[in-house]
Amino acid sequence: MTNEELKVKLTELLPSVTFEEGGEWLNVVVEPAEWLAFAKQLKSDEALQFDFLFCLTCVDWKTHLTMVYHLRSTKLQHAVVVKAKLDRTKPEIETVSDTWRTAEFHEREVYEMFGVHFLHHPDLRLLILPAGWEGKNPMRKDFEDPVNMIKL
Amino acid sequence: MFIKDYIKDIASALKSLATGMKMTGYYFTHHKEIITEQYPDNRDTLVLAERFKGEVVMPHDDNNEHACTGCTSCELACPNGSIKIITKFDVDAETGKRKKAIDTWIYHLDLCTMCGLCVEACPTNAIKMAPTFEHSVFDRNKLVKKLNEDGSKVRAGVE
Amino acid sequence: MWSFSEIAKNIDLWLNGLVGSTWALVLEMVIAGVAVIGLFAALGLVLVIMERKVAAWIQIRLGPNRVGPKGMFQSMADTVKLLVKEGMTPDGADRLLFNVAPFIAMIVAMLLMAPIAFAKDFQLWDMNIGVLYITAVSSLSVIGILMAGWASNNKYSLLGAMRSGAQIVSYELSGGLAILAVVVLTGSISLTDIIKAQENGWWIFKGHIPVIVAFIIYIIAVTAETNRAPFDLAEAESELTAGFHTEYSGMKFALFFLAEYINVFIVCAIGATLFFGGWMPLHIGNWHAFNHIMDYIPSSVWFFGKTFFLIFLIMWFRWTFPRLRIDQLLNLEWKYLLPISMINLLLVTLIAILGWHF
Amino acid sequence: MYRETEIIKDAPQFGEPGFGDLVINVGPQHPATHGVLHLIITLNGETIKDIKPNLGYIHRSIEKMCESLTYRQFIYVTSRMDYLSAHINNHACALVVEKGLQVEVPERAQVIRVLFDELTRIASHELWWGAMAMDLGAFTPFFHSFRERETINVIMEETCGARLTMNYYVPGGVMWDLHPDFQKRVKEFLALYKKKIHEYDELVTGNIIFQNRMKGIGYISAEDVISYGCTGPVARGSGVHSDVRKVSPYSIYNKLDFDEVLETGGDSFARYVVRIKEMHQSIKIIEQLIDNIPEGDFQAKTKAVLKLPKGEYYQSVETARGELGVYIVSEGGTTPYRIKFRSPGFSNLSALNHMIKGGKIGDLIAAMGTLDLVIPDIDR
Amino acid sequence: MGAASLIVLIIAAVTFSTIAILIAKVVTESTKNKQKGEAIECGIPTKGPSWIQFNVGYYLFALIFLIFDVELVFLYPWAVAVKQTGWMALIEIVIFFFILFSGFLYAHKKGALKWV
Repeated sequence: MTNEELKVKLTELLPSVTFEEGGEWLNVVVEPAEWLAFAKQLKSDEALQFDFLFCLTCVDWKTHLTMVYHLRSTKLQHAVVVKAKLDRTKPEIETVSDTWRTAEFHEREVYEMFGVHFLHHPDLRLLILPAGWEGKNPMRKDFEDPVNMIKL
Repeated sequence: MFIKDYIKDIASALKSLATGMKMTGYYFTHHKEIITEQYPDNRDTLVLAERFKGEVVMPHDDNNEHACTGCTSCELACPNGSIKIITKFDVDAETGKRKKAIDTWIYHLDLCTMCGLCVEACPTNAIKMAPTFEHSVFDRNKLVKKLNEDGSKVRAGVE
Repeated sequence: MWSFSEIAKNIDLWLNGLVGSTWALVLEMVIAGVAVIGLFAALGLVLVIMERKVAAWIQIRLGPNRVGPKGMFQSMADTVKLLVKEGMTPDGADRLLFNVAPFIAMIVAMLLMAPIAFAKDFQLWDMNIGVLYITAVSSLSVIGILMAGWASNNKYSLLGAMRSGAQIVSYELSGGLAILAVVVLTGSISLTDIIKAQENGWWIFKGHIPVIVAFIIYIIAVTAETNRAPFDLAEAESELTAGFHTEYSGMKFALFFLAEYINVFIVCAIGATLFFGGWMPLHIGNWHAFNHIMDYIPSSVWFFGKTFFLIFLIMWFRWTFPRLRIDQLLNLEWKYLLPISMINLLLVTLIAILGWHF
Repeated sequence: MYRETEIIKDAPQFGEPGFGDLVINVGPQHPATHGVLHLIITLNGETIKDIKPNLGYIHRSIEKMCESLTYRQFIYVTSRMDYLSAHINNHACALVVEKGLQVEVPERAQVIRVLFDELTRIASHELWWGAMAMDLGAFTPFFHSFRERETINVIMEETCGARLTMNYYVPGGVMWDLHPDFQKRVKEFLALYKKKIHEYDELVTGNIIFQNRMKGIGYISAEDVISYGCTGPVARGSGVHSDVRKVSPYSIYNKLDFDEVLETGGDSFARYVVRIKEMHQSIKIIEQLIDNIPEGDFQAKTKAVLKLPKGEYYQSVETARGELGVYIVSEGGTTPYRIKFRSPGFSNLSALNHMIKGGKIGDLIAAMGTLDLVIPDIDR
Repeated sequence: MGAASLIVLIIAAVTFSTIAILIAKVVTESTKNKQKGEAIECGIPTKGPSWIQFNVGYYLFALIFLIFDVELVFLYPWAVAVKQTGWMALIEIVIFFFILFSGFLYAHKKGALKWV
């Protein structure tokens, strides 16, 4: 499907989505509360079949956080980028780890790096950082590392 | 035929094992195939590629002159801050103008990742990568080097 | 002609003349003990350097080449290194068993030396049940490993010990049945008789295909029994770091290491005795001239030559094959080697009864 | 009286859940993890009940570092991620910067890049082959594979000036022109490779022990591969069409004649075969290009200071381990605002538990070998 | 030298090992700290006891081995006497192996030889 067709289709699925310009793929912005249901539809819908979550990350915009999901269909070869704006002080979003299993690890990474809480995640623990890092989120823009080699 | 398959299995298994042993046996008896180098012994004959990025050096000519003007573009290009250039102001004897010049070119070999961006960035080709690799020392401070030699100055004609 | 038995006899005579017969016996015992310790140490040194060189040449590299000419004294340097390393005992370990285990491994390896004929008329104890003795004592080696693994209080060691327990006892069977093939042909379980029976040709040549099959089974079984790759599951470097001797360091580790190599030597010596005639030179039927020339080579050279050939074979296996998995290892024994060796034994019996062997 | 009995009392008794379970740490200092991966394994006898990976022992926060590096500098940090395919990582970064700047890369540079990418792929698979055989207990293949790999390293050293972290690609092309001996050396390598390739089959592939260790081990179905986000040989071993060079071709891959290797076994052996065949495909690509390197510039003219226009850029390439994606959010400055590396090893590792559960320790080692994990790639 | 050689060998083994360990003790410096005493588990402190009731899989083989090994011992006298006994020995051993083998097949069918 081309981006235009996707736009029509996605609006059909969820009327509240908005679209963002930029990038080669279609950027869809959804409300965090609607995300889980929308994700399930994205995967199961016959015309969409986004079965491959190839990138899951978060961007800290200083005022808010944005979850970014890159989805591709291995059968239909089209891709879409789904974004969800989160509150910076209490970021929470539903997990999609049972829809796309790869999200389990990626969400754990985002959890420790950005402090986003994934609701109903099966095993939300620190994956990369050592114990005792809870609460400090290194990838946020305001995080200062006391030992910074580069600044000498 | 259970028994037939059984024997066939054993025969093919033994054959596959024998093939492997034949190959290792070949190498056991053919010492000409040995490819290892005896490193400290072959130091004299060891040839490194001329592009090998071992460390940053600043070539000086016979008059103890180099081509570095102290423009700090290498310092800016370095991704991890392993170059530090301290500049001073030279007073030109003839015109009396104050001119920015290089004082010390400090190179942190311990931080360098040998990416070669500083050499790329240098407008006067004052620095280059040298094909050396035996950098190990007991004292980490020895890896912080001053590249411009004492009393050296900028080669005439380099701006 | 120069031979070990002559030397032994002369020493015996000289000692008997010098001191009384009782003291002579005691002194002889001391000499024997020292000689065996010397052999032990020498074998350890030689086998380690041999293994490293074989590995290196197979892996297209030079191997140790710094200590001594062509690196031949490398194993001495290794010994010194192991000697000056600190031997540690983990806090949680069962100290008694932990310290006793290397001794058990050494004693078992040492005891197996008794019936081996190193040269013509030169063996410590010419017992009439040599083969039975060997099968009996060699199965003790698993106790040392189990002890070490259990006492370490380390999970890797425990797994390694358990694996070797299942493995060694299993391969005991087909190894024993392979040995029986030669016993059936000879009609005796005395090693001296077995060697004597090979005067006009070694069993591997005389006994048709069944003996060759028995030899292959024997060599597979002993590779497994001595925990050598591809059956080194008790150590399994990439799985259990170092298996049952993970916690051992310094000299206690060295003793396990030494015992392993001595065990390899012994099983190869027994293999050489059973299938290749031990010290017996290569004799072919009644080619008297040829046999006579062969007799000029000292018997100890024959013995060590054959043994080291078999050791090389085992090393060759190690550096060629990947490791088996535990269930495959046991499958190999119980589904392939055991039934085959049982049928093979029947065939050997048939040959022995019909007198088809040469 | 006996300490053992006291301790055993604390352990779960017969009938209780967890009876006979051992919790074992494999890693961070373990011969089979090839680096500092830490797996917490629950074992019952030899059977694996659960695997919990614990990462971060070599985490350098490359993504955060890149936020303070310019677009010329950040490329070379990625050499240290998946150090075995350093060139391909650099390629991804160069491509994404070029996409943002809309620079046309000269054809010579593109050919040089593809040549080095494929050489890197062979070198990486070469090392994987040796290391995997070593995991299975055969030490010799490691040294044999290094013989061929060494030849590639010499080629790299001559042209790029380094053997592992080459730092050769720049936005707009490559840093220097090829070394004059390059073509000769590559042809020598091809000749050596053709002469020695049969040894791989003799020593490992055909070996009965090896086949038994690999076949049917670590099975993962095509659906699970997609769900777990596995890419590269892991996905292709289960028959999933996932080669980025074919799915969304970059550089000059759409003009080249090569096949995507697909196996349907889904087990360790299928992944093994995929990688072996991929080496042949890489050889095929190199053979096509080595005599047809076009003349011209090796670098496009770019500004001294690169500034990516505001927006989001994503580029994925096929490394030796799978799909590496570089996602850049630019605010228009000289440094990326946010950068994310979608590394293949991270997703592949997440499927490990699914693959191995119920297997034995030996299976874990075999399957981990065929996942070809490079820990800095997972940790970043 | 006879049976005395066994005692000599045992003494030799014990002396050799003891001397080696003693020399090592004398020439090495030993320091003790808490980490040194920990069990080696890839650098991570071990969790849970390692002395537990272990999976039965390993022991099953030991049990079956025990049966077979006893039979193996019975075979030794038979093997020595084969040549004198002649055909009777073969017939006898075929019967013996038949019984043993059916036992083996039974164990196999029951899954005792399958790894658990």
